Amino acid sequence: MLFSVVSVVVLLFSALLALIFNRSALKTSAVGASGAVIASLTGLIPVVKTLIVPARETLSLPCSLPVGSFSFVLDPLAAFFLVPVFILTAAAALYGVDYLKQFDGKKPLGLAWAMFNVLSASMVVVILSADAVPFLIGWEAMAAASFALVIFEHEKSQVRKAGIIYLVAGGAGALFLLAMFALFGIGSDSLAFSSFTRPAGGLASVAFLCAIMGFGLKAGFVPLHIWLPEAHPAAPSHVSAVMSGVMIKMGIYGLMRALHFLTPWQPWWGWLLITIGVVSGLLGVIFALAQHDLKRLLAYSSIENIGIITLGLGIGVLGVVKAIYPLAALGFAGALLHVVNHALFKGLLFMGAGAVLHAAGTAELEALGGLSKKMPRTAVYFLVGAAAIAGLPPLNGFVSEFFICFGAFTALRAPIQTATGAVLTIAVMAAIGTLASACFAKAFGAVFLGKSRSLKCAAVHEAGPWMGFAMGVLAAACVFIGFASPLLVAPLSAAIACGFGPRLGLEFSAAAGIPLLYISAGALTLAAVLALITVFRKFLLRGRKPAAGPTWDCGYAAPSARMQYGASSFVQPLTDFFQPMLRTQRHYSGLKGFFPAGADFHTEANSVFYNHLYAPAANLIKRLAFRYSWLQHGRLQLYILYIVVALIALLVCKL
Amino acid sequence: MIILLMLVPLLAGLSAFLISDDGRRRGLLVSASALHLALTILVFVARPEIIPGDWFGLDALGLLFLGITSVLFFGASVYAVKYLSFEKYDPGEDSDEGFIFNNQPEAVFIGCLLLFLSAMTAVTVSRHLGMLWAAVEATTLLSAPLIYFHRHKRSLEATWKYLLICSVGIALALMGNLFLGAAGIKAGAGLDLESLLSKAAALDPAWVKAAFLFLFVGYGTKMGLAPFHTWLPDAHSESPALVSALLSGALLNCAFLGILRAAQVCAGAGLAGFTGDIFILFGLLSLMTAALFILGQRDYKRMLAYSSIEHMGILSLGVGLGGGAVYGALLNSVAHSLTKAGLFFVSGVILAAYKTKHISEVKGLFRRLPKTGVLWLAGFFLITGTPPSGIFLGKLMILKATLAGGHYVAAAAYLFFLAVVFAGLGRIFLEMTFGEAPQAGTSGKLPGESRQMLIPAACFFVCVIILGLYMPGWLSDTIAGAQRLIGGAV
Amino acid sequence: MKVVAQYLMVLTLSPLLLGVINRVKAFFGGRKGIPLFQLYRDLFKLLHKTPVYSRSTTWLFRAGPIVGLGAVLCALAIVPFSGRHSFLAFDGDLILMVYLLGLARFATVLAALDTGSSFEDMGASREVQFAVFAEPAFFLALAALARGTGQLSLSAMFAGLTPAVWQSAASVLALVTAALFIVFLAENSRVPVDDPNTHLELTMIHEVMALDHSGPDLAFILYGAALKLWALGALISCAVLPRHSASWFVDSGRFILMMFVLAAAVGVLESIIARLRFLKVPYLLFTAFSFSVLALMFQAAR
Amino acid sequence: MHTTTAELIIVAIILLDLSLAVSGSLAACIRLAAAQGVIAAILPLLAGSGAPESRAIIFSSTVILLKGVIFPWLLTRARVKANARKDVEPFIGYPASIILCLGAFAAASWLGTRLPLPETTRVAWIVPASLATIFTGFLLITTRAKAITQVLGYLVIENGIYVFGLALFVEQPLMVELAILLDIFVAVFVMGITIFHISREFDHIDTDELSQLSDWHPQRDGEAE
Repeated sequence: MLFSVVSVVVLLFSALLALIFNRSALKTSAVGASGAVIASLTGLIPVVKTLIVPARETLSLPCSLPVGSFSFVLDPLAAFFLVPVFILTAAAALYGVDYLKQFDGKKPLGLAWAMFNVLSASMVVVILSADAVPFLIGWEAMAAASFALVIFEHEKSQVRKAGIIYLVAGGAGALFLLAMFALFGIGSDSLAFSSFTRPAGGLASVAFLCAIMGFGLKAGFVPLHIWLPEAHPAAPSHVSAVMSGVMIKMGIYGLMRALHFLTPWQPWWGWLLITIGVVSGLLGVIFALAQHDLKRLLAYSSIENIGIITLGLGIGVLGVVKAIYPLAALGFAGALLHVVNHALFKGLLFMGAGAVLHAAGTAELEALGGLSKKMPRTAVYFLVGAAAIAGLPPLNGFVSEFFICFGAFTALRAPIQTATGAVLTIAVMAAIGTLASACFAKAFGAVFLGKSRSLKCAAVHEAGPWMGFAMGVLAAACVFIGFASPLLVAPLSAAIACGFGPRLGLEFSAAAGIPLLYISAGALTLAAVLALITVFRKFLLRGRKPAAGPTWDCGYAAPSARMQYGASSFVQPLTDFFQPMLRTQRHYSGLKGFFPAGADFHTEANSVFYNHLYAPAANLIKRLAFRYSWLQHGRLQLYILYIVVALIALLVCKL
Repeated sequence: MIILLMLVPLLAGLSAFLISDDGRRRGLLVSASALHLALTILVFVARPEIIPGDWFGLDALGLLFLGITSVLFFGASVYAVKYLSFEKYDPGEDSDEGFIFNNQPEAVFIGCLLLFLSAMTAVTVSRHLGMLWAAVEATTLLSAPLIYFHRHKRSLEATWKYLLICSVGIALALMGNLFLGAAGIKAGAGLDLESLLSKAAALDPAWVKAAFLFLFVGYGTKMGLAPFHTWLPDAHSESPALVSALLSGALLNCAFLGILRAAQVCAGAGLAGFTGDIFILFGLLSLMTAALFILGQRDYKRMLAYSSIEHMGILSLGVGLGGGAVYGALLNSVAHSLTKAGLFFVSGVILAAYKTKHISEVKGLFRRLPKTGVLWLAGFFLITGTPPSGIFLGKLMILKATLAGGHYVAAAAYLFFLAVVFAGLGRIFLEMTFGEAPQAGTSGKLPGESRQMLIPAACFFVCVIILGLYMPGWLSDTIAGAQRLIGGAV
Repeated sequence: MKVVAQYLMVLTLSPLLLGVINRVKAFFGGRKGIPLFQLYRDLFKLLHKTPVYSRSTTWLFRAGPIVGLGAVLCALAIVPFSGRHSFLAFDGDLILMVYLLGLARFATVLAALDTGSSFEDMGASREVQFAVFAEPAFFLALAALARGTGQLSLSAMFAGLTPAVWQSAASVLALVTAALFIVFLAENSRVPVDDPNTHLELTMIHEVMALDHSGPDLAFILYGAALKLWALGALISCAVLPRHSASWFVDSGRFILMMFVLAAAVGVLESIIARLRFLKVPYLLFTAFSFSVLALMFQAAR
Repeated sequence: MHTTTAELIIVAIILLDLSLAVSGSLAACIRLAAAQGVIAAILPLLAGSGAPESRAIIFSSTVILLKGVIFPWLLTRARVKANARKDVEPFIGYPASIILCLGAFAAASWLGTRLPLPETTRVAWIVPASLATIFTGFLLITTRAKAITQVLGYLVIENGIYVFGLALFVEQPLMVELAILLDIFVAVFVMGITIFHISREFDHIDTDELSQLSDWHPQRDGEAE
């Protein structure tokens, strides 16, 4: 616990230093990044210790407050969430050193570094909090710091719009959390987690719904996700990586903690979580498919992954309620592990996207292409991330998706209701998996493969050394988890035991131990087979020099790079199929006359929920506000009349 | 000592009319307010006993509001020195309508300012309800010239509305006082707070109820509870920044004190339930009104005024709920006063630089006035109750009490309006703070950011943040004492 | 030992399946047809050729066939042989198998995209589209089997599939088999989803993705396709051959025979029906999906 | 003995309310309000039994001086300086004013029944009369256009409050009452000054012009951002 405190202090102190050295980009970057890295390394010490030897350390700061207390606890569940936080923030900080260089001279970087470190510190505080007040302080500091980072390039109107949406979403979410904690604390004066009384009956469900809304807004449950695809592309890429990789997971963390205070669970909670998971997972990936902008695509894919995590959580809750413990254990394990995995590969992918954006000046898929020749390292890292996020073996994404799928399979023999949930999970996981792999084949293909589609790609350069190093670390972690999954059994079971009861921890070890060994063996086999074939191919080609030629063009004489299949065309069969959900708008100015000048066709995948749900609601409230604005009409007589009417009404009603 | 508290600003104010030198007058303002602050601190330490039958005395409630007023006024006086020197050399030009105006003579302004402090002090120390009323009315009359500092049509209109609406409202409060007297005729209670409280059980409940209604509507008008709030946006938007700060941060609290005194009597008479409902109802109504008007707001000073209405609603709601919520409400009132005063101070700097109160014409604050921009944004986060801040704790305690009391609908409405206010404020603050700054105006010379004008705001904000992290024992005791007085010791 | 023998048998026999299909088609077309072992010869020939690479390609283009082949080889280690355990059998192995096939697909698609050719990209696009519809159907079919047999590994599932199960749940198993068969056709790019014999690039899926590959790379792709045909076909054969005798030889013989029957059935099918329009293919896959769901429902109702 | 006189005064006050509601001339209104104030100021002299105390005499004479002399003078001066037109410019017709006024009486008497006075005061109708006067004051403020009438309305409200306060003569320290009176005096004084400023800035004292500060932007109707 001491080291955790040290790490938070280091983060805050380096944030302060970064502000002080605001004038010099070099100094502020050095201070900010080294602070983040040192904090992460020190912070990881107790975390790893807790995961290896499950323990529970507490800390209470002597601060008098009328409500709440500054008490903190480090248990395996917290430790499990801290791992990705520390790893990703350290990697992102290193990445940021190179990435922020482009703003050198244009913008002071002190605030950006300070906010980045505050963001890291606030996440640590959220995870360690054992009382509602420090939790909410951390939570809001997290929102405020990330908001400041989202709005970093505030000269762009797009960014400001994203900022407003993000801000409002954060504010609304915090209010739900406030309500939730208030409900937990109904029975006692304190707001310490240990003193929470389980709200009874209907109130428990209300508290649960508050948790879903509050944490869901942060995590990005559909339809509460609208801020996510706006804010993530707007932020600098290393910040997007942290936001998407770990910050939105704080919602999942909070939900898990909240569930802890809400036992016994209701069956419909599980169903609600499953529904949210299914809807978020499917819609997230379908929306991701239709995006043209790489960072927006990644943002929607985060929604998809949150869907997968929620699905795991949902079957976990269902499993506990229906006493099908392997299902529960594997569901929770899948959710937990996917939190870590998604942090790794989504962080990696956002960094890759940032490298592309940095190099080519655009993240527009239709303008990119062929970058793997100019940025070979970035291409490899991005490929690892893409394969991992598509859930392909032998990478880490497969392991967590395996848990969830496998959990569902174990529940097939259960009574019909639960089995239905299991079947739904299996079908949806399969669909999400293939859609994600289509989506990332598109993303990787459009950016790195083929020929470059625009001049922007001509002057592209490889990412800087720190950027490369950061991505390399994350890619290595993805591969490592994929191959060494049996090592995860102990920490996962400790985290599950801590979060959902010791029984489930044991159940998990029993259910997942052997399959993980086989998966690991399978991964090694695959690696061996691939190596063998490669050697075989080398052997075949020894002494021969492959010839080079043009791509087979089916006889067409003069193909140009612009004639390549575009990213939108690649997914067009699928986006056509899902058009009712996507509501993509097509803009077509056709060829007219005998000598047509030019034609234009483009599609816009707008945020359906924003356009069809939130914008009308906001307009309704605005119109209401407008309609009643005559109340403040400017006439004194009217104003006095209000007083009279209110007085008379009070006298009549109350006397 | 208590008499001295009133006397210092009174004498200083009167002498301000006589001094002709600007510098010395400003020095007098700062030193008088510093002295007042020192005396207040002394009172906090000494805690003078209340002598029954005395017109003046300080209980925890009065002490709390006196503290707020004194601190705020000191900040405002520091701010005023620089502000007035700006006003002096900047020809009054209104960019919205383009007319030229003069300012009120500075002697009148500073004099009234100090007298205003004296009157507010009198409100907080009054132990006699008639005296309290007279003091509240005096604050109205003394602040009217302050609002009319910029002598032009719109400030005149604001002054007129302020004067008339508040006077009419306070007249109702006088009626309420008389009713309270009538309630106590049989018991021989008079209007002295001590005797009223000691004989509260013997009061005629029907008359007490009627008295409370009149007092509530009367002082509520002054406090800015909807639907009696109508003067508030006008007066706040047209008066100089530091006057707005004092109106919002100190004056509204003083009016609130009037209502709290009435509530104290009602609680003594066993009518806590009766007053509670009214507090809750009008609290929510104020929240709703503020939410509706903040959404489409075009003037940032009016926006701040509506945010004050929102907070008055929260205070009212908290007091209505009783129990821990009263503590929350009082904490909120402390934190709100500091935050809102800071925000008004900052708004004065913005107004001086941009020469407009239109939100749509203020852009790129962050670029043009970076320190101001940071403070402005910080103020936004604080005023909306983002932790760590005193407002957050207050909000949380009130919400907790709402739910614990089973007022689920009220809790939902409370949260909904808070969300709407947050969204409305968020949009406005964001549009003002970020984006490209417009090219420096035709005037050429920029007033720039004066440290002296920003430091009070920064200090206030820091205090509010500290309140959210660490509650000093003396403050906690005072608030707890005040809570017991109002009857929130459930 | 037997396990290794099974695996080697699969490796050697699977190209023969394509030969059988082609011979059956030739028979129905009234032609003599290409030799049964033509594919072996082709593979041998290709392995000794020097490849030609497009200038727009990178290492990924070369890695694609390798990963494609390697993944299918690994997947085959999971697939049971005549209802007997394979050497990578564990609870949940079916998930690994499906995802390995997904890895193969991903590698092939990326290799195709690397060429920058519109035709190959188009094929890749179709490949991922059909996978989206085929995979849930496949998974649910296996889920129905899992629910029916109570087992979670492919080998155990098919080992548990006795004639008694067929007798009691014939409808379920028939539906599952039908679903698997459709998925089998789609995943292996057979008629009615794709026509391997067409000569118009615009209408192809799998073949078009390999347009630019040559030499050993093409050999890997062709061999990988043959192995995949076996992998999915084996599931169907296992499903329809529930009887297990004590003798490994008898079982293996029966199983291999069944595989050829299946290949012949594919040949017959390809001879009598035409390729569907691309727009209709999702409906076919939905049919498979509904078969799986129906199977699950029957299974649940039992 | 004094009860009858007191009741007569109450009746007179109510009648004055009615005439205020219907009077069209500004000057007349000022006089009527002054008369009302003076009559009400007699009440404290009748409150106790026997000869009035010296305190009551001082108080009454101050009030009479203030309401009967100073206020009318101030208001008349403001009216003349502001060049106000003679009539009060009501927003509603006189019949409507009367009906509203009568409605206010009805409401006031209903409220009076809800608030029984302690037996120490035997004067009937004090509460209704006082409330009715307050409502009449509100009527003047809310339905008349001129700024002066609004001050007048404020004065009438004040009168209403005094009717109650003086008749009941709630035991209060003289100091407090004088402070209250001082406040009211300053209030009217400041209002007078303000009216003067208004007439200078706006050329007339109709409050129509005084409605610039508002949140009502009709031109934006239907526009949703």
